[in-house]
Amino acid sequence: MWWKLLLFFWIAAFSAIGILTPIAGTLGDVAMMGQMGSAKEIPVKFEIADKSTAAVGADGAAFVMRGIDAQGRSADFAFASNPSDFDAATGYIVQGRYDAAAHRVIVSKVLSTNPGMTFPFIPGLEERAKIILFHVPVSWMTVIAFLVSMWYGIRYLRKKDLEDDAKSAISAGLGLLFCILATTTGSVWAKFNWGSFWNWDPRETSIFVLLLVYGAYFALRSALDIEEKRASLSAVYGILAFVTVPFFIFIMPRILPGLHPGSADDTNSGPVVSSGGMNATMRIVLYSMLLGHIVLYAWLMRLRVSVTRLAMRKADGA
Amino acid sequence: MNTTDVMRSIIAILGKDVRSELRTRYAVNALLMFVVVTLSVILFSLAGETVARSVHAGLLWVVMFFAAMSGLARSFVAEEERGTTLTLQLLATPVSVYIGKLLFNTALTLLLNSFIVLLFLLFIPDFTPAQPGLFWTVVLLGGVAVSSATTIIAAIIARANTKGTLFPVLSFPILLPLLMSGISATKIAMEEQAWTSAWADLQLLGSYIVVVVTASILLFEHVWKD
Amino acid sequence: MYEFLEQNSIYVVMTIVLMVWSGVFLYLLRIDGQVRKLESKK
Amino acid sequence: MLTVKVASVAKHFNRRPVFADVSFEVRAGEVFGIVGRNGSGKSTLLKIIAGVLTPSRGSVAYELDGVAVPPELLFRSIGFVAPYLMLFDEFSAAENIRLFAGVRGIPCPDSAASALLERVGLPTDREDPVRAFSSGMKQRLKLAFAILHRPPVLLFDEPISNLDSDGVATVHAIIREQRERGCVIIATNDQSDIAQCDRVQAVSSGA
Repeated sequence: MWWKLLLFFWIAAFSAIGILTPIAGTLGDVAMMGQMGSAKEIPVKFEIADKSTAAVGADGAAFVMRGIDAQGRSADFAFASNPSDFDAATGYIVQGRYDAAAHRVIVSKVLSTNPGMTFPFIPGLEERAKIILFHVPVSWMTVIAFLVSMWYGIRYLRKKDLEDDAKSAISAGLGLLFCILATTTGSVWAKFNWGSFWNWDPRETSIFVLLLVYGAYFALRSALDIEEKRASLSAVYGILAFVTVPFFIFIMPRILPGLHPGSADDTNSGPVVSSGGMNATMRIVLYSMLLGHIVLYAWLMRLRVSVTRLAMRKADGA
Repeated sequence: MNTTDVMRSIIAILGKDVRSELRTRYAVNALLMFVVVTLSVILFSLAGETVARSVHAGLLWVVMFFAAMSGLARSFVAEEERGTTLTLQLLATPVSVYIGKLLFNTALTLLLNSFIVLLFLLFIPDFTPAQPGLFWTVVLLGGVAVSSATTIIAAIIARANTKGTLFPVLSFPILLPLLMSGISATKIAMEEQAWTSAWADLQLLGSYIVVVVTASILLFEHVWKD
Repeated sequence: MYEFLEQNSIYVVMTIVLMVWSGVFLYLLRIDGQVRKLESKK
Repeated sequence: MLTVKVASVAKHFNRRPVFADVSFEVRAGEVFGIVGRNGSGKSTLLKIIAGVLTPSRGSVAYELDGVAVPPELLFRSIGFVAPYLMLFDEFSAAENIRLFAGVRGIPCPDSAASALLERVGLPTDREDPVRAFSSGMKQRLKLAFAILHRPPVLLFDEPISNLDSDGVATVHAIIREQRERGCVIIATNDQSDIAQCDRVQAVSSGA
């Protein structure tokens, strides 16, 4: 029982951390935005380098302090007014933009004082980068559930135990659930990031194919009325789908150009998880979420298996 | 059981299917008519308009896919309907049956695909592949890939209740990787691009065939025997 | 609505989280229903 | 010498037992009968013995001179006749015979095919497809299908159905001859078939 509570708090806590942790860029990020000519202000995190030098700016700026970012680069930050909590502060997350001529960051708003953990700022993604913490675990579960389904399918073909077939079908059902969740969450996100709900990017195609495979798997199961036959034929189909679908999930998205990280024309990052856009904090939260989802999957699987087992026993006893 | 024995029974099963087809013309006549009908629908809808070559590649594959979907399930469904599945089980090993049927389906697909391409070349005026060599390679390799994947699915659905409707449902997701690379390679062949740009697609088609046939040989026994 | 969501993308993230959670919750409800049905058949 | 060992075989369909725990052993030279009412699973048991159906529990083993026959090669040691066994309708009788021989890899000159057709009492000169045959003639062709490769085991499911008295005599002659070569297992309810058997085992559903 205790682990179910732990699981609940684990996922809830990391979801909260994921949602509440602020996104903050470095001086490099804000300078890049400035160079691109964007008037957009971005959040920047820095530590105050030397409190004693902070003063009213010579050029009339209300308050200027020297700050060092996480990469050790330093610059002046020009505040619009004297921050009231300056005495207690060691650092800030501020919203601002880079003024190249004056070599300083013009601060429009103080977002937080003495910041703790932050997620990196990714141009064009910002807060939306946090989808990775929810969408990626669900997508992983889709594939893992499918793998488990195939594993039990193979076991059925070897041992002809109908319980293995039941497990295979249950795992496929869970996979379908996760697959639908991954598709819809991804699609909602795509609307706000890429501008449309569906773009037929290779990875979107691959998850669509996975949906079709699961659909076909259950269509086949419902078309077979003798249990033994249903078990072996659906196991064969599951295995067949698994040896062809990876062409999509792992090979095609990497050799074809696309929008997802890790596509062929994406030069700056590898596969999603090792992408350079994440810092240690984000990676820890992502892996914790993955772990939480795996345990959640195992729990749901166990629940369904015991329900099925009960139903079988009842049917046999009746 | 040595290889020559297996080869001999494969050839005998293939020969049986070919002679049966020649005698009854169940599949071939209907399929050729199907192709003619589909193509005429395309011609109606294109009437006088010029379409990009890449669209032609897509149209060609649509016709090839649906021709395969309507024709390739027959090999196993017919055995099941006539009740000769048991007879074949008692005559040969599952592997010989599978390979015999695979060869028959492949021959049928290649014949069908060549016929489709011929009609396209004759009746669609701007259907002119810039690289005929690559074009035919893709069409024939694609045909082999389609038949390799559909043969085992035909064997699966032959044992199910709703045979006809289930076939495209089960085939489509498994065929999609090959359809996509087939279409992309055909596009390259239609346009004046370098041969080498189709290399990744051709590799994908080749490895697809190897993977699917290997998996089918290993799994067929479980489909074939109750 | 669209513009609001686009400018406050944290809500987009929240929507996605909510969707994931409601999916899992519905699945749990289904299992719960199955268990109840089994128990009532005793 | 050949032995067929059926060890506590059970078969379920949708968790409902067709029959449970059938065990027997048939040795070369024997004719073994399986009797039981309609629906008792005689045909299912025969298919399991033929290796085309997997038992839910238990096993069937063939031993040839003390060496186990691998299950994938079982079809070479078995001749099977049953009402639900179908032949290739669109070919003539002789073509069917040549096809069987071809798939099995047995050389089959025209003379051998004619001899076999005569053996089961079919005309050797009919060119029309089997589709046009009467059910008795089809039954005779099934006999030819079973004995073509001279298998050590013959599995007969109601072998004399649709046959005239002449045909019944042919079946019984084949059974007698088979004693020299191996064994016969017959699933039947016909008294004249049972009279051919040395031993008889009853199967019944749920037993």
